[in-house]
Amino acid sequence: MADYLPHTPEEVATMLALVGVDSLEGLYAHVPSAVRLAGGLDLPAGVSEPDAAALVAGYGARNGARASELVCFAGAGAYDHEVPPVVRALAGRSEFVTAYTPYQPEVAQGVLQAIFEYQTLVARLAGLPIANASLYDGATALVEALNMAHGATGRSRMLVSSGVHPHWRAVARTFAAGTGHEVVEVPLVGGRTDWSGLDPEGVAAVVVAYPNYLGVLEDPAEAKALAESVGALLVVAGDPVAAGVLRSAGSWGADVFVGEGQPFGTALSFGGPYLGLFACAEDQVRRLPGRIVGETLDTEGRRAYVTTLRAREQDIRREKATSNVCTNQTLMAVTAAIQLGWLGTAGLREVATRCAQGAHYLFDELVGLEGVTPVTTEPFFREFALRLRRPAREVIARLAQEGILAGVALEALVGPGDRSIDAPEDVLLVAVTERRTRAEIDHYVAAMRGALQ
Amino acid sequence: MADYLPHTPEEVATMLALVGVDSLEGLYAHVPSAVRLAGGLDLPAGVSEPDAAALVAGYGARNGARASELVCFAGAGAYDHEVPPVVRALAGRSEFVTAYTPYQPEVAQGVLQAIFEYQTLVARLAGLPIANASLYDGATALVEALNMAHGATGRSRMLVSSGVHPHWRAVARTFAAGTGHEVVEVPLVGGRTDWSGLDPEGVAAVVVAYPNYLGVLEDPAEAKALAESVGALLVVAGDPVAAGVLRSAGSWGADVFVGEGQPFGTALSFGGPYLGLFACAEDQVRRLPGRIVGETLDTEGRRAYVTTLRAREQDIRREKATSNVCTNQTLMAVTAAIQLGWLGTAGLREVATRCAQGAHYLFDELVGLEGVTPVTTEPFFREFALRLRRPAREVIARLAQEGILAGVALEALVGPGDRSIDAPEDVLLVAVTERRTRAEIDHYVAAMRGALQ
Amino acid sequence: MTASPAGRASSAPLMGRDAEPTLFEISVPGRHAYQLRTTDVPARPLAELVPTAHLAEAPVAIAEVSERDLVGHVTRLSHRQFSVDLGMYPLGSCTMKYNPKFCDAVAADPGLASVHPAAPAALTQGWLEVLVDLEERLCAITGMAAATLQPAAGAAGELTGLLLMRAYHESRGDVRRRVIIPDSAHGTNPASVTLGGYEVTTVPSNDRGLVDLEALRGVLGPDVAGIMLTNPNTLGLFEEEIVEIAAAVHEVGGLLYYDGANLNAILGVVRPGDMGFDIVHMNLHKTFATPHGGGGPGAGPVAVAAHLADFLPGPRAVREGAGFTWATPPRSIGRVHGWHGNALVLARALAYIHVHGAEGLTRVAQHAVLNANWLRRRLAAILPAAHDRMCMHECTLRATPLKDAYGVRALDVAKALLEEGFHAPTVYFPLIVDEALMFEPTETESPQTLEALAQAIERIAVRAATDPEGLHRAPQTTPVARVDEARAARHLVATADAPRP
Amino acid sequence: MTASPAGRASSAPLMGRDAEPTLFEISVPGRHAYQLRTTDVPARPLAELVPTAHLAEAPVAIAEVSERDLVGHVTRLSHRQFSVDLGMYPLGSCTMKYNPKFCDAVAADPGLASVHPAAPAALTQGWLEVLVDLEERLCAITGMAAATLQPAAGAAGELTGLLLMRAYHESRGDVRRRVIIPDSAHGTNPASVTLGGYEVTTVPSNDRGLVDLEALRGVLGPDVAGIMLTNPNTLGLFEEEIVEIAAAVHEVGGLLYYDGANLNAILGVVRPGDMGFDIVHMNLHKTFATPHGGGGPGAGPVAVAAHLADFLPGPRAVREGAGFTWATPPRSIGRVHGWHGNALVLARALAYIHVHGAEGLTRVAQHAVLNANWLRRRLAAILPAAHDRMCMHECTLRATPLKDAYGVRALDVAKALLEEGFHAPTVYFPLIVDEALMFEPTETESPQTLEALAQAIERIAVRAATDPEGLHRAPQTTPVARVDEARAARHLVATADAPRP
Ligand SMILES: Cc1ncc(COP(=O)(O)O)c(C=O)c1O
Ligand SMILES: Cc1ncc(COP(=O)(O)O)c(C=O)c1O
Repeated sequence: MADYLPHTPEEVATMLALVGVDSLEGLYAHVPSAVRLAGGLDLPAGVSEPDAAALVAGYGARNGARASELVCFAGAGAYDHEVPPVVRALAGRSEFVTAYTPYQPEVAQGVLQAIFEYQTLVARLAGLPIANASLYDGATALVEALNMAHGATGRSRMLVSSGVHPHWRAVARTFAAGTGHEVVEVPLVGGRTDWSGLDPEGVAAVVVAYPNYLGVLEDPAEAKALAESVGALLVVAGDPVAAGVLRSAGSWGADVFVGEGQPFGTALSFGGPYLGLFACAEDQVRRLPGRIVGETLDTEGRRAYVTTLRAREQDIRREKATSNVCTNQTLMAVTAAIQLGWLGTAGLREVATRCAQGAHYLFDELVGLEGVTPVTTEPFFREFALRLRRPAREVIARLAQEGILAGVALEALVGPGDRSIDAPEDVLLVAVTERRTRAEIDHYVAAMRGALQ
Repeated sequence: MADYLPHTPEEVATMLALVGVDSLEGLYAHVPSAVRLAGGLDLPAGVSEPDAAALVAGYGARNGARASELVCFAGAGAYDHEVPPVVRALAGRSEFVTAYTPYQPEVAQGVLQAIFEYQTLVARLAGLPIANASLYDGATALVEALNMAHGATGRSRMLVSSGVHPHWRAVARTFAAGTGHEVVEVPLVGGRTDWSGLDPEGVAAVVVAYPNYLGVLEDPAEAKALAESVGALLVVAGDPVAAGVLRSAGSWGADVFVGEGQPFGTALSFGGPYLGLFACAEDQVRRLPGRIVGETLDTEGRRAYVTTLRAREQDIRREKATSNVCTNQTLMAVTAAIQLGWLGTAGLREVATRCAQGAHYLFDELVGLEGVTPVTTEPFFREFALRLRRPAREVIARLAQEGILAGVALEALVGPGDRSIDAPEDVLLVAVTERRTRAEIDHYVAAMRGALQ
Repeated sequence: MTASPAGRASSAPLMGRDAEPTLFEISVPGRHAYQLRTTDVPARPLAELVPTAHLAEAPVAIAEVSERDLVGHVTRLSHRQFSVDLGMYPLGSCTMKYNPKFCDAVAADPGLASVHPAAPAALTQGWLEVLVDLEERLCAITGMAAATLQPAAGAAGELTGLLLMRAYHESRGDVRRRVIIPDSAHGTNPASVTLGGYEVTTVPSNDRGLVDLEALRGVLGPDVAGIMLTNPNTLGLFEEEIVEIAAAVHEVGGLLYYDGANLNAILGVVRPGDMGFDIVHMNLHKTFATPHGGGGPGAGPVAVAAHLADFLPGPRAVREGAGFTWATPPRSIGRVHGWHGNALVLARALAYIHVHGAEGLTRVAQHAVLNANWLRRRLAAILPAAHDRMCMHECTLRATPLKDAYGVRALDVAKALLEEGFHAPTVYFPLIVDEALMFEPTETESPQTLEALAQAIERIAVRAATDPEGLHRAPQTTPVARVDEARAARHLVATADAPRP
Repeated sequence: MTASPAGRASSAPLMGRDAEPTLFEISVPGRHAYQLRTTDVPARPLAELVPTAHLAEAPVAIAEVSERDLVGHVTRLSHRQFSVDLGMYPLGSCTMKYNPKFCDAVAADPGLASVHPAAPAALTQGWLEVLVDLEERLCAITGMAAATLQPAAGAAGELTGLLLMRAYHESRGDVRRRVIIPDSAHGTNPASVTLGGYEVTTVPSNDRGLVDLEALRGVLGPDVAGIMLTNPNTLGLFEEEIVEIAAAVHEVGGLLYYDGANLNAILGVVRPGDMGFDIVHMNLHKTFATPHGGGGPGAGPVAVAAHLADFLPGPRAVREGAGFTWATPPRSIGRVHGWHGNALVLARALAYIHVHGAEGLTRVAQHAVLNANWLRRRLAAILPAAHDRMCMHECTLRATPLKDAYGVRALDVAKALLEEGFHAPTVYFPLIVDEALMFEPTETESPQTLEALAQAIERIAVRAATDPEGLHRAPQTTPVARVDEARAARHLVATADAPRP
């Protein structure tokens, strides 16, 4: 058994004496014996760190899909981007890692300023003036956006494009059970949202993904017009890497931007911890969920940062808070700020461009193969969906044997009857990042040819 | 091509203007053109970090002898000890890694105090009052000890047991060409130094290894008697892990302790950077090589640390310095202090004990095999030498196929005619650390049985 | 050359007390740090690939800095930040224990960290095993039947739990309206109740700092969906009538929700399931030593009794033969996270449990409680406990004597502690205690550190008598002095681009 | 409970300015942090394995601390330490450039770091390739024929070079006695000469700060084994008569040794081999960006012209067919390191060269020279250059105007710079310059940082005029104020166990 306790037996005895009990068990004497656990926890005995390391290595070894082993063409909201040693080293500094929420700003300027820089970057990417200090992930950021729209409009009907990531829509549905929101999933037709024939009455939010989860660049102007027609908020769910070169959510008239910040310095991590990006228009700031850092001064006139507008938050407003979020994903936000600093203006543009170049190169090669048809002819950015003549699941298994993670089988992503796609079993979603080389892509094409034979 | 330069072209132009030249090349106008390089360096073009990472991974992949792949029973002065994540994290903090030598103590108390703690620990292990701030490695620490003995006695004859690591003796011979020392290598007989029949006249130092490089625990008292008889210094070259439980060098009467500090937190690293340990008696302090940190006060009476007795050093004494060493191995010294702090009194004892237990268990098993004879019947600590009925080299190659680095072939370690061992081709040097499990040892024995069949 | 210099260290507390420029202030057009691999992918212009109507006129301005300047900037920011690794953090309700570096290594293991979340189960058996192993252990620790690992933090766990409550009642055709919460509860509890579609009914604490059982009985009724409790509660006191409470709530058909933020106090000693709770969330970032990261990431798994297992979010990793697969419970409330939860945090927690085992976890709880009680006793003369009897892993003290005598408030004590080399305790929480200072020392702090903390508070008490004004101005030794929070709220400046007041 | 508390952060400059207790002061008998793997090796008592005469009566007392306390202690120490990552380090002669984190990752790669140095060549082909690749590149950079990678630092390289010189002469039956060194040389040069068994003959610098060629000719003779030069020299000036110097030395049969500490100035522009040098050492921890580690590890490879290759230390990694093997040169002087040199430092340097390539290295040198010259010009009004003309990568300035006018010395300027957020330059070196302040900005510092440094010096000049006393007391904003060095030397306290004065 190992632990990290400092106490020696003598110290325990001395301390117990002051406390006035004579054993460690005695500290629990007032706990009703009826509920006390007899016989201890039913867990294996503790082992030393090196022994535990061997156990952990065993788990890792049983994962065949490490990006270090399979060349990754899977996306669907989680991307294999370059994370350089310098970003890992900086974001891993223990002052950031082992700090609590910056409750005492005088000794928390490091985290506070890093969040302030993160907020600035997210706001710029969104083309909106305000960003918060992070939310759990893209999916829950969407939920918060719906809640904000409810607060802003007093309405409960949410028009959500089926081009929004299926998991995000699922999460929105889950939480709607509590908030009572009516989540209307607007179908995709030919890969883009068919907003026609909808009754916009009583709508709080119109949500469009840009690009959508099939990779398609929809026209957010349509969604904007719809939202505007009834005074609903426009929520754009965006790929933050694409945001480096695409027109910003704000420029399309969005009131809220939400996104998944994983591409900015966070490893694939089997899906978490990730980073919920959230930015909004000025007039929504009092409804902002989560923490926000503001610039101010200290008593000696020095610039200082502090969490602000606290009156929105649950620890003050309690049941009337804009959100229940407390612990969020600060370390990922700090990481994103550092990664973006590393990329800089030119680097982000370059990464976004290379993603698009790689995706289009691969797309052009694949659609030349027999047994492959594009799901849509709409323009796409860095990800695309293909219909294959064999089940996508099987193709993925085949290509894994050649060292390739071929993409995401749509069948695994969407629930039954999803209004974004028909016969999802045949559909493969493929993403390309700036890390994919031409040789890797060519290998992919050759392997796919083999798999479809 | 990649680099880490900040300068934009505009900035370069502005700066050149102040300097008064009109191109970067112009900065070198005063360099005689006869010696200027035309056509640039004959090197491949630069590549980005991720491309370079691929090259580096290639080198690593071409090493079959990673301790992560082969279970390591090799020692000979470099040992596979546990280095826990906590020590790696702390020693890797960039304040230690990217600091210079603590020339400005007011902003270098971190490194200075860590060295002070290191000196304390080395002195305690040596059983001597003074230790320096580190030397390059064990071998060069021995050279410095000989130089110290020369300074102390004015004599040049060095009696060095052949039980001292063959590489260390080789290094001592190399540097003796400059200092003019006569290095007399005293033979081993049956694994221990035969001090008999030596003329101790004019001897400056008597050097004994404890345990010696074959693992044998020699009797330093013999060497001490010899040294004392002529007023020579006794230098003990010790295994610092064994020093955790053995009688200290100081208690055997040593004037100087030298050792290789790699076992304290430094990875095997293909032999470097390692850490030269050096401790000595009080009366030798003015002859100490390298840096030493002393405790003092600042002008406000606070405890502070500073490099001291600088007048011994090359930057002040120049050709009369006690040594030419300047940059040493501070980061390894800091690492050793942290690793020892992690081990603590009980941990070091436990590690040393487990090494001895593992080595004796393996020894007992192996000498039961046909085709294996011990080189000596002397007591040993954590390492031992065996004579095999096949060339050690071949046995190592065979066991590597079974995932085991069987040890070090003596033939590769000693030069021809070495006075420590006969027919070194047949001899395998085997070391066991606290990391070796019984299962690994049993596997070793089985593999050895197979290899000798 | 108008940008701020990024090689100057005067903002590092080692050197001075200047402000650190922002990333944007050190930016110089044309600089960059990034380096990408050579791909040889045909470099077609973006405008050929994407309709130009979609392209921004100019790329988003990020900041343009050299790698060296980025490193300097971020390293200096780190020196402006307190953390567990620098010293004691006795923040009540936060369980700021030492975070083993070993678990950092686990989370960095590429065998775990570089796996795509949508990779098929056949290729991610190790990860599914991590999830199953952790779920089983968390159930053993809490005494529950099954768990979801999806919630990303405690509050997310709460809301998940409330949705489970709702689904359970609805599955029985039972429409309920209210959830009961003690007045001492953490703010996330009422906020989650609202988001769960319930109304909050607050039940007062009695003079022992515990749920007033009679008052509780008074507000119970058939429209009560359940009660949310922490036990020990946020005062650090054990709800001794928990058996009676559970019976009363169950009697009206309500469920008991356990807010596991304080689980560190009772590991291996009492299990929520044995106390009668139906739903439990855990804060892995408290009890299981995940570092807090300046405010996340955490993880808030929710474990439930058998009658609620069918409603859990999905998909869940489950055993299948000798291997593992994904399965969604038959009446699942749905997903509560975009993927599988904060997976690397989950792996850390599992590693922590592996190291401790049953006995180690119990010792953790015992020593956390020992430290808190010792501190309570040691400080009694200066900061009396709100309820002076055995506490659990934290103790809620009051600065009222200092306030009454010298006008020195809890906030002043907290700020003065910063000058003494300690992070402040939690202040003004729980709300029901006047001038509350909530200390949670955690089990990893030594008796020497506790004693030093006590002596620091003694010195502050002396200062309160002799120099109360000085205490109002504390801290002075920190990189910035007391921060003007009102100004920040009055004129929100949330980005570097915002207009300044 | 007598030990010092280890959870208190008052020694971290973020919180206060207390002293940090030592590891020994926070030690408490019975505590520990270590955890070892389970081995199941029979645990026989040590006394059964080793004769008791060899066993110590008590184990050596190390310190007994918890992991948490160890982490706190070391992290706080790190906050008391300046470093490149915190800010500019314009230490002349030290080349404190930014150290790419990428190279840290290279050195941590287990494929390299976990290899035993005595593993046979067949199992370490990758490492041998690293060594060969690096040797070839270093030869290309210096214009030499072959190199040894064994020396662990610059001084070790120097001594190795001198032994090569000796072996070369001796191989020709040529006994020589003296080595010539300019008066501006770094202290390691004369110290190495002595250890190489030679006598030092100092040659003065002329009023241009260069080797006085006539004086050199005057001391040359058949007993001169060689000359050690840095070029640029330690004043930062290029020895413009190097061709003549080389001819003169070679004429008497001497060899030219190049101290490569200043190689950063000339990468890709001039090669020592082309200047006529026979032996060159390089400081990989300067030019090739290995971080200094607070004073090492470094690496000091020595490259030689063809006629000296046979004398190089061995064994050396060499190509053999498509692979690599070890070979010792036929007339090798022997080993100069216990194994193969500071291998991981060598790997870092190779990675650094891979990234830069030919063109990148040239740009490094050019921008290093640009920065130094800009700074020289920018500061001319306050700190005049010792030799006011084009310098190379560093410039030697003088505080004499401040001293003459206000009694403010170079040391005061250096200490005041610490308060301004900059590490001090090198002071009082080279010895031949009065009140020397040697600035080496390196190429990785930005113009903005240089300008900020200049402005800081301007402020110090103003303070010199108005408050010279204040400057004598600088620094005040650092964790400790000016340190009493004399006291440290008077009463040596080199360990925690030493008696205090
Ligand atoms: C008692 C209590 N409940 C709930 C929470 C919420 O947990 P989280 O911050 O992980 O959302 C906290 C966190 O501070 C807490 O202390
Ligand atoms: C000019 C010069 N020569 C030699 C050296 C010695 O190098 P090292 O410290 O690596 O031994 C230095 C180091 O400061 C130097 O500046």
